[in-house]
Amino acid sequence: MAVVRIEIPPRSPYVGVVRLAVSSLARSAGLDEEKVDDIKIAVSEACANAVLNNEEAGSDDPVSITWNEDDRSVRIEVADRGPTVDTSDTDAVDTQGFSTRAVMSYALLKSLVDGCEFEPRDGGGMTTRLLINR
Amino acid sequence: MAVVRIEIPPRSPYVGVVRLAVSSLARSAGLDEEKVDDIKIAVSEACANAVLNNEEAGSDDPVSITWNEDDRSVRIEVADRGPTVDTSDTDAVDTQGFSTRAVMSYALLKSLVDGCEFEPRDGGGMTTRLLINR
Amino acid sequence: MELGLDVQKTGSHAVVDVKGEIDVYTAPKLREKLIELVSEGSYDVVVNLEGVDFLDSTGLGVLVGALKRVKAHDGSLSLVCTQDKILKIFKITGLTKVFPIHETVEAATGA
Amino acid sequence: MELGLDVQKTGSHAVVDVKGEIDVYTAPKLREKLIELVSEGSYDVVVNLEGVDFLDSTGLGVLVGALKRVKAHDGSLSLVCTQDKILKIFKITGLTKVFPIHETVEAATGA
Ligand SMILES: Nc1ncnc2c1ncn2[C@@H]1O[C@H](COP(=O)(O)OP(=O)(O)O)[C@@H](O)[C@H]1O
Ligand SMILES: Nc1ncnc2c1ncn2[C@@H]1O[C@H](COP(=O)(O)OP(=O)(O)O)[C@@H](O)[C@H]1O
Repeated sequence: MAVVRIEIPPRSPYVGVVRLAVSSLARSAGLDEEKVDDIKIAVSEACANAVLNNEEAGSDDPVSITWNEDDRSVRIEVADRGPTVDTSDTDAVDTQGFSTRAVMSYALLKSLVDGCEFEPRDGGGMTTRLLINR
Repeated sequence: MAVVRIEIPPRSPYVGVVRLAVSSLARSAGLDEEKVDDIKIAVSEACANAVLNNEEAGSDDPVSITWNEDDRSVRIEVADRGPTVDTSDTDAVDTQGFSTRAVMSYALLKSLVDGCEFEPRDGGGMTTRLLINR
Repeated sequence: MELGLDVQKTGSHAVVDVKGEIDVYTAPKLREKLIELVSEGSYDVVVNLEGVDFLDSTGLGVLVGALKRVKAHDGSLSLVCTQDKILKIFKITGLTKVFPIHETVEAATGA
Repeated sequence: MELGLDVQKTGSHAVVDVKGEIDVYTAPKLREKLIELVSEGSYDVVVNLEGVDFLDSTGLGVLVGALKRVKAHDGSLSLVCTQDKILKIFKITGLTKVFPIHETVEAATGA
């Protein structure tokens, strides 16, 4: 089972590097272009959430992205050391009735991949787990 | 000082992912296209050497690539857990007088970056250290 | 990663041509540009997404923010987009009901 | 990562058009193709590198290996390359003295 790991500072300029690396891994894994695009967005969402939370909290610990593939699926984990986030409020709207960015992010994650879970980490931070069936 | 780390299986299909990620980091760091190309080759050489040695030895431990940048320079380390390699024989030729791949690799590394060192690692394996001045 | 932002004033509309990837790093640049336009008095804004090859929630957040700003001045924000992979993002998040989405800049400006 | 390998026989020459990146992963595919040509009796080979945007020592090793094979049959291996970044690799490794490097396929085949 092939494992690739990427660690970036929890800052926005590095999310593009992850997106590029992950799309190359997805193409090498033989996924079609639509799935590659879905994965790019899902990973970018998970990284953006981590980066925004870490920037807000002033945390400098790296965000780690782990790519795991086997014959049946690809599993991607995005783990940070920022604050513990309440991910239960998934349809928050602002005073004018628009969805917040966080809610749109959640909608995209849930829709674009076959599985998406959020979990607080031992020692602080969050893990986002993405599952993509082949 | 920004640090990005990438870990890949010591196998050839993953070297392209590293090259892509590193060229994106190099461009984001503001290096010009010629330096970006030089870095792509140097990192590919270091990874190819590591992958070839690890495949030959049947080692499965990951190769880790570390990107470090500051105002004056970029430093890239490629570290593996394969065999310890004798890097002193830098002008080996074959029976017909052609340079071996290893020698050409060494020539490229020495010429394309501002510093290149090979070092055996504690616990086994080699580290290639690349220095690029801005 | 560079985000291309090219503004053209056509009649009463300001048209922003966006080129590149709109993500957590580049979205703030788009936000700044849209805030600048509104503060200059451009309340009818068209954002042309035909040159955009990536868009995520951070970009959507910026577009929703700009919509609120132009609405506060009785203005409008419409989009130009024909790319399936970008339209998909607007569909999933329900924003196809929020933004008028046109196939060409001409259709968006009513020219 | 795909390596494009397109072979055309022109007169006595076999011309291999290579497209993509030649690295530790793709170089074995180029090696196979060149071995196949020689085993089919093509001893005058032209490798067109104009569509190659990356080349490292693994690719050079394959070209040197192919040169040895064609020489064993009194053949020739020449290259087509005008890209500075690729020529640089041949210069650094001293291979500009080993391979005839031409600007066009026509010049390489003597057509
Ligand atoms: N660090 C994280 N790890 C995992 N999931 C997260 C993380 N941060 C946010 N999320 C998820 O993504 C959404 C984004 O939250 P957040 O970044 O706090 O939004 P906002 O832009 O409104 O501040 C949350 O609703 C949650 O679903
Ligand atoms: N794992 C490594 N770490 C650092 N440098 C290496 C490593 N392997 C090889 N090198 C360097 O690159 C060259 C390539 O060696 P090697 O892969 O053994 O060549 P060959 O293709 O002939 O088997 C060596 O001469 C040395 O300079």
